[in-house]
Amino acid sequence: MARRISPRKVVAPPSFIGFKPYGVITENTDSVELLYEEYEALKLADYDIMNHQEASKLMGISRPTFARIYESARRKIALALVEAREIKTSYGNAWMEKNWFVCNDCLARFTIPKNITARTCPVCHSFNIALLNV
Amino acid sequence: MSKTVITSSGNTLTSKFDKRFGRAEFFCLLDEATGQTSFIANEFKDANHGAGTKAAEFMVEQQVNKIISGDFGPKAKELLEKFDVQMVILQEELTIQAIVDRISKK
Amino acid sequence: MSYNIAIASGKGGTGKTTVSVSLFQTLRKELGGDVVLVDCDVEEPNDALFFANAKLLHNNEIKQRIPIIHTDKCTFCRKCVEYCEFNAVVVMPSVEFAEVNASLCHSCGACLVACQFDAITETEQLIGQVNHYDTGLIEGKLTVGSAMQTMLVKELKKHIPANKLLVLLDAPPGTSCQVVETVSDADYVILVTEPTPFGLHDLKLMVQLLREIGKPFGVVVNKSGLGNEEVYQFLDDDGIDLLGNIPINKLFASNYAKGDLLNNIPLEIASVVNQFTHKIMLNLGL
Amino acid sequence: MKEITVLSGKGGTGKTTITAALASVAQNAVLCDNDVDAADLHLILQPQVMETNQFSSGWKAFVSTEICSNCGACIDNCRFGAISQTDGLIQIITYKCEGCRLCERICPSSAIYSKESINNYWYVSNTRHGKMVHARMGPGEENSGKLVTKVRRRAREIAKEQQASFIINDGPPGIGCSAISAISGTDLVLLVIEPTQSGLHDVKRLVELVRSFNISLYAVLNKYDINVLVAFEIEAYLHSENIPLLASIPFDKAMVESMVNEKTIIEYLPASAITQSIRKVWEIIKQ
Repeated sequence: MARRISPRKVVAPPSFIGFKPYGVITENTDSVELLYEEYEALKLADYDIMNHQEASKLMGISRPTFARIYESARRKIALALVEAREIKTSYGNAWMEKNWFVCNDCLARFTIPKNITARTCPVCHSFNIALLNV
Repeated sequence: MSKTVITSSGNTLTSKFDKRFGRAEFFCLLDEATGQTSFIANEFKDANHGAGTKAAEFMVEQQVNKIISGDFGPKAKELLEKFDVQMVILQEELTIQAIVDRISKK
Repeated sequence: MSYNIAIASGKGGTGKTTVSVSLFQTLRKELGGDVVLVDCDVEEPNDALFFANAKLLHNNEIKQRIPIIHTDKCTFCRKCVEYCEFNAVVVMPSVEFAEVNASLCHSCGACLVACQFDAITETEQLIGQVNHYDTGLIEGKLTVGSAMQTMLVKELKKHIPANKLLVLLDAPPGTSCQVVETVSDADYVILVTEPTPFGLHDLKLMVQLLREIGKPFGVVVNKSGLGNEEVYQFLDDDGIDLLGNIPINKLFASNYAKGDLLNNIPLEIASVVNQFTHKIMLNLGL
Repeated sequence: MKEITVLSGKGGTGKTTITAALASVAQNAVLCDNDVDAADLHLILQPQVMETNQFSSGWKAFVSTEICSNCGACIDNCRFGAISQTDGLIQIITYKCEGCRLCERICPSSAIYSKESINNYWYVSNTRHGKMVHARMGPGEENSGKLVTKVRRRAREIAKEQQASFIINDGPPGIGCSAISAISGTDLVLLVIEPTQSGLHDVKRLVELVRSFNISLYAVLNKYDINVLVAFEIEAYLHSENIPLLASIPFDKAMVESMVNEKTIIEYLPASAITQSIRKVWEIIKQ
């Protein structure tokens, strides 16, 4: 089989659900929605200090696409800081493929519905699975 | 109790895995607990429209937990997601037996 | 009542748009605002690209009626499922789920008739839009992913002003149902072909279709000089009117490519267009 | 096995000519004409039909005038304007009938019945470049998406039987249901673009569609010299979308001459520059 275009791979989702500013009353301001891929782009470029070429390759997307995602991430963070807004993280939204996992052993791609707690491959039962996020 | 469906191109275990979902020839029903299998012909495979949706409807009605196929159309995906049916996509050319073996090997 | 001329071609890329647009331009000199061009190729409307300065006057959103099942009234009897020939209705009694899949729905209304519990009503869903330009161009544009081409063409035709003398309908390529919908109200059809085996093969399909639904038609051969002479033989044998011959011209093709067609029509082509414009007007008694 | 679909959005860009050329370069491929509305691939490949199948595209309503009471209930319920009453008699306008069968269900005297419309055929044939699956729709028929699915399914079966390495699909024009049917499940889409504003416009809509299926995209620019400026614009667009441009083929009358001679460009002019570009394209997409 030919390889399909890799989705925007996020190595690990952020380890938090959101950030909250303190010292201000934030009830009435809208939160900023930071997408997983934006978090990933920001992390790769500004935390892991990778160049865009490398980072885009890692996420399986083109350099211009990476640049766009990265730019959007920075703008969102700036907005959150300046306007003292909450940051909430979420999966990329426009895609059906969200919540898809891949088994690194048998290459099955699969969903894990909320009624299943086991984090294993439904075909070969491997624990070596990763989140595919677009 | 886990009810699994594998889309199949024929009605025996030696049949090839069918990568289509809505237009698969047969559905192989596998009880993962006992390893028992049975085959049902897909009555919607030649439907002019909406075979995927109809197949998804059938799966939910049959209380299937897991479906192994080659691809799912967007509408089928939406329905299966909504009713917590696990979708599994395999791209290999396999027989039904090979997939059953892989699942049974703990 | 306006006179409708549809411009169609079995094969794509034969120059249907070229003919429609240059015909429209020429006729406009004669008839002014009394002629409109309607781009019915709703999947890929391209006519507007040739009117760079055209201003969009207004547009209409075209909606399809989609049934909605109200689960509070629904008894999950599945009668609507049985009535729906398009498999668009999903009803799952075990989980009390009932929904209409809009992308499969043909808006035929059968499920409404089927339901005895008043559980189905209708709502509207966007399938495309109709754009009106100040140059007298009207185009239909399908929402990407929608499969309601034929319905959009039908709705598009309702938005053509009734007080025009002449309406030019630029049909989609092929011989499918949307093409039939486009030509079904035409009083005359101009078929555009090219003198190649592909062109001829698809022309024959179109001719068969038009004869079946009983429409008078004539043929314009575009890119003449390319390919072979077989198309002329066919027209001759079948007694079909040859309305005009547009010679192949690289400069013209290049202008077309730029979207700059109307200001630079080469003389030889202009004369052909004029010629068949007059032929048509004569046929119409204008 | 790898499935390749050639698409163009707009018609007349040279999609079929290029598909045929690829067919003559590819070894061990099954060919499949997905353009069921106006199938043309067979004109170059001159297939010998081995197998003919009928295809139903849905239902059409008919009236038994001797039973009909001319009550008009069907007219009131038909949303497609497919039923008329002339001289008091109910008539179905067949080409407007959508096949929903509502009239059949509501007719109080059961005077309406439906027949499957079977004016469509599909074939399996032998050609000099391997097996080919193709179809012919009756004019004015609907449902080409379903027929495309059928044709593709048969092509896959044959590819399996023969252990073919490739299926080459000549795709339908447009972005409608038949294009969707041709794209789904394919491994690679090759776009054939001509450098015209309409070519660019249509290809953008097509890219949008193919992207939603997450399939690798490659492009070939055909007749690139009819307008070099627009060709540049398209190159820039492809670059920004990260779609590799595999070849730019000049406008050449030889392309049409080869068609007239029922040959692919590869067979007609084996030593030409066009032949070489197409061979190069194949080397890349077959990977």
